[in-house]
Amino acid sequence: MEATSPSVEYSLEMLKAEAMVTGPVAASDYLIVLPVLVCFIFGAGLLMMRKRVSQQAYFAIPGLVLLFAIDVAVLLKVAAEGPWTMMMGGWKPPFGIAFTVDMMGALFLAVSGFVALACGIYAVASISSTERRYGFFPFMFLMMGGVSGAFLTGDVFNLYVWFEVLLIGSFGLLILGSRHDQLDGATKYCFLNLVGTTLFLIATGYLYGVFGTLNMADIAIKAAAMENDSAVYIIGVLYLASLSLKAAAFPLNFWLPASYHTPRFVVSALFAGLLTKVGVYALIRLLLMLFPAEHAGLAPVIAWIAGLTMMVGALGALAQTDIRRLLNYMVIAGIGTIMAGLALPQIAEVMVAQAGPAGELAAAASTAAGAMQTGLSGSIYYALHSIVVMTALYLTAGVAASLTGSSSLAQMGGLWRSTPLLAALMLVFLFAVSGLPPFSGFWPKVALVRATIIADMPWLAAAILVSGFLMTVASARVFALAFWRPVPEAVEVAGAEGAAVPAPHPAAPAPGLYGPWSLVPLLGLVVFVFAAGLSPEWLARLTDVAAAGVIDPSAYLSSVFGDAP
Amino acid sequence: MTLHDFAVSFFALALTGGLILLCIAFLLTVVRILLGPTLPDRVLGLDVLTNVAIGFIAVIALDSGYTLYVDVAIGLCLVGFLATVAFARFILSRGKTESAIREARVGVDAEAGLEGGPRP
Amino acid sequence: MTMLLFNLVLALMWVVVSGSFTLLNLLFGFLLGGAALYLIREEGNMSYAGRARLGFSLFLLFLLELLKSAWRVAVMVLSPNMNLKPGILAFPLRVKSDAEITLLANMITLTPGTLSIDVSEDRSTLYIHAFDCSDPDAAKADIRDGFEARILQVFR
Amino acid sequence: MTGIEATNGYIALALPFLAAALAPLLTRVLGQHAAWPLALAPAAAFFILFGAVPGVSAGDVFLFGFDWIPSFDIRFSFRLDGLSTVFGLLITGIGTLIVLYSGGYLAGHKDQGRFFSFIFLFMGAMLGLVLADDLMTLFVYWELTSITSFLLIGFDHHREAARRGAIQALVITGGGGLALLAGLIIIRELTGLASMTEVLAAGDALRDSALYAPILILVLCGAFTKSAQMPFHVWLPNAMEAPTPVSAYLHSATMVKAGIYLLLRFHPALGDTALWTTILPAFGAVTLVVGALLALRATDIKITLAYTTVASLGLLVMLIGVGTETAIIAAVLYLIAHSLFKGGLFMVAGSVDHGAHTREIDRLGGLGRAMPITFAAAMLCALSMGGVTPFVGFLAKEEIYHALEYADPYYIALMIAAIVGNALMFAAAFIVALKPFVGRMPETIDHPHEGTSTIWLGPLVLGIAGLVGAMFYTTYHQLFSGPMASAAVGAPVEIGIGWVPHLNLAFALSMATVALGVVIYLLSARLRSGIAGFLAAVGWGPDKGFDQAMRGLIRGAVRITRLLQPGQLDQYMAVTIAVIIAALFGPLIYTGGWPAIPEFPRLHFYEWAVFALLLAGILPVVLATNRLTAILSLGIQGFAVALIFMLLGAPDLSFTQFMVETLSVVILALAMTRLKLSVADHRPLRDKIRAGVLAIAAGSGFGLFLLSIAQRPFDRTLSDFFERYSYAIAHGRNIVNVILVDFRGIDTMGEIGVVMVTGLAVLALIRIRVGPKGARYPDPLEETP
Amino acid sequence: METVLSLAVACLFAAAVYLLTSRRIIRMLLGVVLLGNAVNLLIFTAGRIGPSAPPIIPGGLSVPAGLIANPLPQALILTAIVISFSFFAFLLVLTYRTYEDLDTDNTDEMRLAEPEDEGLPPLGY
Amino acid sequence: MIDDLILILAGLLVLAGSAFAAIAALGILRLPDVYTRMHSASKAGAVGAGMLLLALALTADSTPTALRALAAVVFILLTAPLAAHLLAKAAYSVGYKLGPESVLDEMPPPRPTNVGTDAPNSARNPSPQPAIDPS
Amino acid sequence: MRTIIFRTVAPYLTSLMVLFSIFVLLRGHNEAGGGFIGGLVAASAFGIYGIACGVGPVRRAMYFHPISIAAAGLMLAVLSGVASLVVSSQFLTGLWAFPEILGSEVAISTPLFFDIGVYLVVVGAISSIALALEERDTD
Ligand code: NA
Ligand code: NA
Repeated sequence: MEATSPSVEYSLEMLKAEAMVTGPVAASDYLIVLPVLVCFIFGAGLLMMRKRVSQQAYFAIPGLVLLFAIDVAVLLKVAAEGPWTMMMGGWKPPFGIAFTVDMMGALFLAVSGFVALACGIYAVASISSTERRYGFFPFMFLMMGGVSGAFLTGDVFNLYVWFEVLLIGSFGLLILGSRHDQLDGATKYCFLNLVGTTLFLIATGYLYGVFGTLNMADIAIKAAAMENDSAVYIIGVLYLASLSLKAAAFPLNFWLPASYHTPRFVVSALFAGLLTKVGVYALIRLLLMLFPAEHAGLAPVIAWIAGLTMMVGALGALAQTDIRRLLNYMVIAGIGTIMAGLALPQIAEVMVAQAGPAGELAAAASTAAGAMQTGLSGSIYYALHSIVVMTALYLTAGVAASLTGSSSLAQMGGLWRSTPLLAALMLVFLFAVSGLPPFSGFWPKVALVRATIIADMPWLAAAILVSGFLMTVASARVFALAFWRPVPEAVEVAGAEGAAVPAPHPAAPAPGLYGPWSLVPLLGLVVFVFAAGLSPEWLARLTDVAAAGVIDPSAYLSSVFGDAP
Repeated sequence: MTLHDFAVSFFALALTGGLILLCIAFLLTVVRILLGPTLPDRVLGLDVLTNVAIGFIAVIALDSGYTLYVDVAIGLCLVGFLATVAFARFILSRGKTESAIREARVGVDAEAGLEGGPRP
Repeated sequence: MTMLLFNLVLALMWVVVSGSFTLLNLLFGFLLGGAALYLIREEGNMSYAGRARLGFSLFLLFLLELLKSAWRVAVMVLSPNMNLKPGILAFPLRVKSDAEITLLANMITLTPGTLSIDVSEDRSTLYIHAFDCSDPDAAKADIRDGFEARILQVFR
Repeated sequence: MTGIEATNGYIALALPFLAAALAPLLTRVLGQHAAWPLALAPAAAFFILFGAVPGVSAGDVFLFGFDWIPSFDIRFSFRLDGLSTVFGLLITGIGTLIVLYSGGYLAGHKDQGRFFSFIFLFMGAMLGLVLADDLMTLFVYWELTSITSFLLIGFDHHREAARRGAIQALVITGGGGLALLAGLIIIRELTGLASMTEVLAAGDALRDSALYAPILILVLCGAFTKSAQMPFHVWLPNAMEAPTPVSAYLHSATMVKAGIYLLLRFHPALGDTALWTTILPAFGAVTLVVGALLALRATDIKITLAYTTVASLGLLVMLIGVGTETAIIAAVLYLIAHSLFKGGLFMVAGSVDHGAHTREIDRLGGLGRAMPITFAAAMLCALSMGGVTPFVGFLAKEEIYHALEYADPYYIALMIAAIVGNALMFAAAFIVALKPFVGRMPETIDHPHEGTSTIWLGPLVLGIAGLVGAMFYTTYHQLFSGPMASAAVGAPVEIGIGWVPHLNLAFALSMATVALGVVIYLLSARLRSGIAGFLAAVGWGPDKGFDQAMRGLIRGAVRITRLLQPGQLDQYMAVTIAVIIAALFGPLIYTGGWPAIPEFPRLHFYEWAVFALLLAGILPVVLATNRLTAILSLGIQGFAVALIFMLLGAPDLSFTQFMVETLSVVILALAMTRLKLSVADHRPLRDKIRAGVLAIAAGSGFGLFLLSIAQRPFDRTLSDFFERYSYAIAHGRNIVNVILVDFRGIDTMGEIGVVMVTGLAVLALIRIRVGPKGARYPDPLEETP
Repeated sequence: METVLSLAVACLFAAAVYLLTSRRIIRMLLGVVLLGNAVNLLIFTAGRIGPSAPPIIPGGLSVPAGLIANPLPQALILTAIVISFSFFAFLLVLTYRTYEDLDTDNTDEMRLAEPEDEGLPPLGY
Repeated sequence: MIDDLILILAGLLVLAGSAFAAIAALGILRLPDVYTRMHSASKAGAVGAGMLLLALALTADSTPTALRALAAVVFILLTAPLAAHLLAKAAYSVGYKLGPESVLDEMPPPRPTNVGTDAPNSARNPSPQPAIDPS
Repeated sequence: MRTIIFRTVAPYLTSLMVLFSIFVLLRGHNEAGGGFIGGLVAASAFGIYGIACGVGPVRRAMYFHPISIAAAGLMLAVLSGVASLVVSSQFLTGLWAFPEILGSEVAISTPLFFDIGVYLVVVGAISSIALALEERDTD
């Protein structure tokens, strides 16, 4: 250890003025790192007290409440003041790592905090003491740290790091319990996701090789100056591939149906809500915001991905016997719907190209921009909705499975009679996930259909509607079979072929989950579903701002570089 | 030629010679690792490879003048030892030689220890 | 007491290795050494004096034998037809303490043509692999009169 | 409307929902008598709407609403004109009676409160649907009716038939709804028309648009599914699984009329084109005749009524399709009449079921004495349905024949359909309303009895309404049918038709219809077996088709899903890699970003040697059949990489790489200590070829792109910055370390988070075991002091 | 140097892919290690190979004496190495446990999460 | 002058060390069985690396670096015999045979250890090479 | 591994290696090394100790559960970043103090604590893995 001291105070100050962000930082600016810090501190703290299993919840739940409160505070601050940036370590951009939060990030952040809280409360009753001892809450906090970091960071490599944090956290949650099907599912999940994340890192490596920088705002500026560069295009495609995998978009969606039904319900719920959406978030952030020109070229590809993903998800949902596996596919269908909104910006180019001379050009461009914005806003809205609803569905299904001792549609039943409240909640969530009004999934779907029609992609609009239709069918079947139908006595086997009757799913939580620990979070989630369905304006306005911030990132950029970059 | 010149050029020559010898050493150890035939043979090969790498680092440090590479060498000493210990432990706990495993394989077929020896 | 001394040795090594010869650094090294030794507090059973001598008098012997040994190996490996008569000797031990046995075994390993394989459970026999087992009794005698004797001298 | 009136409008819209919320509570407290206070809600809504009638009949249009989702340009807005107001009156008026009827009908049912809730929700949805102005507001209510009818049809959920009916209704009407949504959105985005008011004001805008045909077809999909046109009608009879009040409500006044409402609503904007006058009458006529025949075939009086509803809807669609002023007037008259008599008849059927405990027509008879009031109500409704004067049904039928009396093959065909359909419906009406009450009472019927006042009140009121409406036809036309028809035509119309028959062609046709109807009534038993025989011979129908379609859909979905999700990791991985390869080469080929051919590299011999070492490590890892060779070779290539790092000036990296690589090999070997891996570990040649192709493609793709990037100029600003300030500000000489702990410290923070979680996850993996094995590995924490 | 490194990266990627597409998890694990190395070398090369002086500021100076190797990729790789090592350790133990419990290292035989003999979902209502 | 001599000495050490390293490598390639190869690895290998580190210590630009190089040498010398011992012990107790040219084995045959869980006893080598003369 | 020779040497080897690891940690800011490498060295040391003397002594030697050590390290790293809140600067801003202790100037800084946190995390997590695996092996 070498003792060093600055020889001349004054020159050090000068250097600091050159290299560092000067001026004091308001305590409220710290909000931007607090989500990550709270997760890490609580995660580490809970790990240090992991022996005291029974007391963990008393720390974990307040921690999650705090996290959610901070997330909401971030959202409010962004709504009031616009995007803001904190430079980690005080180094000037683009040299240090920037944490930049804009409306899109803040929205995702707040909703993720919301579902995490719901899952945390739910977990109190559904997670055994062994699983708590082996780190349920720390895993969850670290995963949430990764999720929050991903939503907040303004640095591509740092985004990779947060991806890894959330991924390893999810690994931990996934294997907790070590049942055999869990191990199998985890194997597939882990290897495939590892490949996906590695691809992200590869793309980032290339990106660094091209731009020499990792700061998103810096990249956005540099990329705008070098349009039609083949390397940038390839990097964009690589990001698309890797994030499609993260988002479980077709044809890289295998890992999700192979694994999401194997851990505890509450874990599935958390995953279903958050993990894929982080991929979508990153896709929007990287492809749409940083490489708009490249994205425009890729939009047709994304449209195909979106359409096929929706179909695969909806058909997959119809094909399942087990309610959890059915929900797996609903997650995928939701991702497809979200991606539909990312397939739009191409028309800016197309329409400008097709539009006639001068006068029409501006009008066409503004229509196109309108479609982009509507579509993207719809996508973000839908993503938020999907986070909440998918979480809610898994949680509700968890209670249902614990009451009936099975998660197989062939064996569940009688819940509408025995637990009408639960059944009603399930019904609301099922209709919401199918995109029926007046629930949260409807408005973004309308926005997406509108945008695709403006963009002259009727087949994509049709895909959205048809997948919604298939989801409605699947939902109605779930409800009729698992909730309306009386408990099958000697499980009547449906169909001439004679469906196999699987044994009760061992992951089904013990009976007795139906109580305040499960209903309180469900009621909280249903409030969102109604609020975003009946009175969607508050959210629509926010997602509109979020979409506008992606399409025209000048506010984002100036929050990083100051007004004159 | 002054002593200094001689020293410098001899040193440079020694470095080149040393590097050549070390490269040969790399090659030979790799051959042993690949040939086996037994697990201890391979482990031994890895042990020698570690030593050769330590030497290589030292020579490169001398060649480039970045003597701080010695730290890398120290690290390699540590893990090299660890590796050998761990493999010895592995051999011990596996409790079988390759030929034993092959014999068992003839009888039982499906199950055996971590496979051994080179294939015919 | 033993530990204190070893701790001091560690502190000195710290100062040497970290290259900062200040009182503070020595103190720091002592603290760190103490901490590192605390980790292995269950194992301290060597005698104080033994270690002191072990540290200084046998080390050179080691080096010398090692060089000879390496040379012998080199010559053998480079000789066109290696005339080997290898085998394993059972060497009855006179030294008894852990430290002595360990030292002897390691020295034997580093001496020409021999390599310690194991100590029997009852600590009475050291099994040695030797390049030249044409006359096992002579080989054993060499060891008994050479290294083992010297170790016994140093330690007792 | 002024502010107060808008408030009233909102109140009317909200009342059903309020009642829905209160229903369970009230029912718990008051039991079946809760119907009375609850009925006040629709009644109040009725009177509020009635307050608008004078203005509306004078041609006023009341609009109210607010910006609902300004971000999406969506309003929550409503329009009270002739069409919507009269519809609203029917919904709330009949709704009031239905609520009362339900009170008696489901008396003592343990879920009566829930039932009330659902029916009020449905009522609210229906009311909103007809009053909505903004297209999206309309659609929201539209889908709400689908959802609530799903709940209502599935109310007796313990029966599979009820569940099937519910799903069928949801699937068909929900599917149509999505088409409608598409249509509405196209209208919205194509023409910018956001509300009904704008659509109606836009004249020919939609008819002239390039997308007229798609719009029309999409809207028709919505309307036809909801209004049960062939072949989408199947859900309607199956919806009879719902309790009778639901049937009465859904199939008289409301849900099924939603499609008719939509057609009438859009008629001024979309109608009177060749497409319109072809599609609608065609579907309508077929539906009319087939529906009526099926009605005759049914033995369950509720089913009979359901099919007559189908037939009536066909008639309405046909008339709207014809689209002349008279035809629209006829449609409107028939619509109102139908709402009254069909609602009444359904309630009668329920009463009969309630009193005689069966709905099978063959087992019914002679109930007239025991249930006189019901009988009277039934006759009132049946006469109206049969088109006998002086009932509103007569006015409708006269006007229908007026509308079709043109000597033109088109009209003649429709006329024949109308006559046949009407005659069949006439017969059906009396089968339901007359047959159970007259003749000999079968012995199976035990103690038939009149229901409570709530039960007979509804049909009676509706029957009398049908009579009163015709008697005071001027007022009737002025207040109700006139404004409604005007709105549907798009221009003020006068309706003159009265209950006094005039001797003209229409009357003659009416008489012929009645005569034919009587004949059919008398021959009904024979006809029934005839139709049944025919259907049995065909052996297939859309209803069966629905099941087949559902099964086919599920089977197809299973097949596709199994194909796409085979459950094998190697296939998943291969596809993933293939996608990555495509992602590399696609744009590389597309944009031509190939690297320039590099010159031969000049390296020191020992650098070559290290690269050779790398290769010597990689090859056996890939090719060795012996796993241990592979693992140790892994160590070799790891050492080589570490040496490369060292040669290129990265001591920290080299250091870490050595440690990590060795540790990897070590723990790999340690963990494999216990694995009794199967010996037969060869890769089939096909696998090898597949893997080899993927490997070469992926490797060359990554390598080429890397080379092309490395050939570009590089911006070293970041590193220059780090070099400059690493020591000066961050007090560190090892720039890499300063980057790790200071410049990019938060990366490292995340990274150690990963490391920590890994430790924990491994612990969890190793310690938690399922089954008895777990007992062998107690938690070490118990042992630690 | 970049050319050779690109070639090395290509070889590492090819080997990694070859192993990752195997049915044997152990092989896949080896592939994961190779993949990690490939990526590390890739990032290193993407940061360009300049002078081979280590990025350490000599004592007495406050900035490097001459040109030095690009430190940023090194830091990034260090982070990546640590992470990929962690993942490797996790996957290894996962494999080990999987093998213990499922008695196979062949992914084709691991059909618990997605069983092969699944029947059709209920076709009724 | 002294520096030059030190440089020459370092050069010699480099040559000798590299040669020892190469010989160690050659040794493990040429020698007949694992036990004889261990001699080569533990002696020549350790000495080779040690000499090269010594050369580094001689020419290092700072004392701490030189001392660290020496520390590395000490560490190697400390661990090399240990490593050889552990490997030899493990190999022998598991039953790896001496090479056919061996003339003596006074060590008792390895008893089945319980470490390797389910190694069937039949699969173990009951005794070392029968060809050995048990003098 | 039950061998007198190894068991005799291993403890001292371990403490030497731990010492070296701390050295690597502390001087990483100026020369090759740092928290991660230091942590790996220390974890290797505990690994050797564990192989030589069994898992029990290692666990007792570490006193705290390794995972708790890792958690404490993470906590330390995070808190050393939060320290900058106190002086109203951006998160993770390095704070330096150069107090004079016993005549020599010592650099104490938040990056140092951060690196110590890294060290502890690595030691804890890797040892935990190694011990868990080793425990399974020896039963
Ligand atoms: Na790091
Ligand atoms: Na470092």
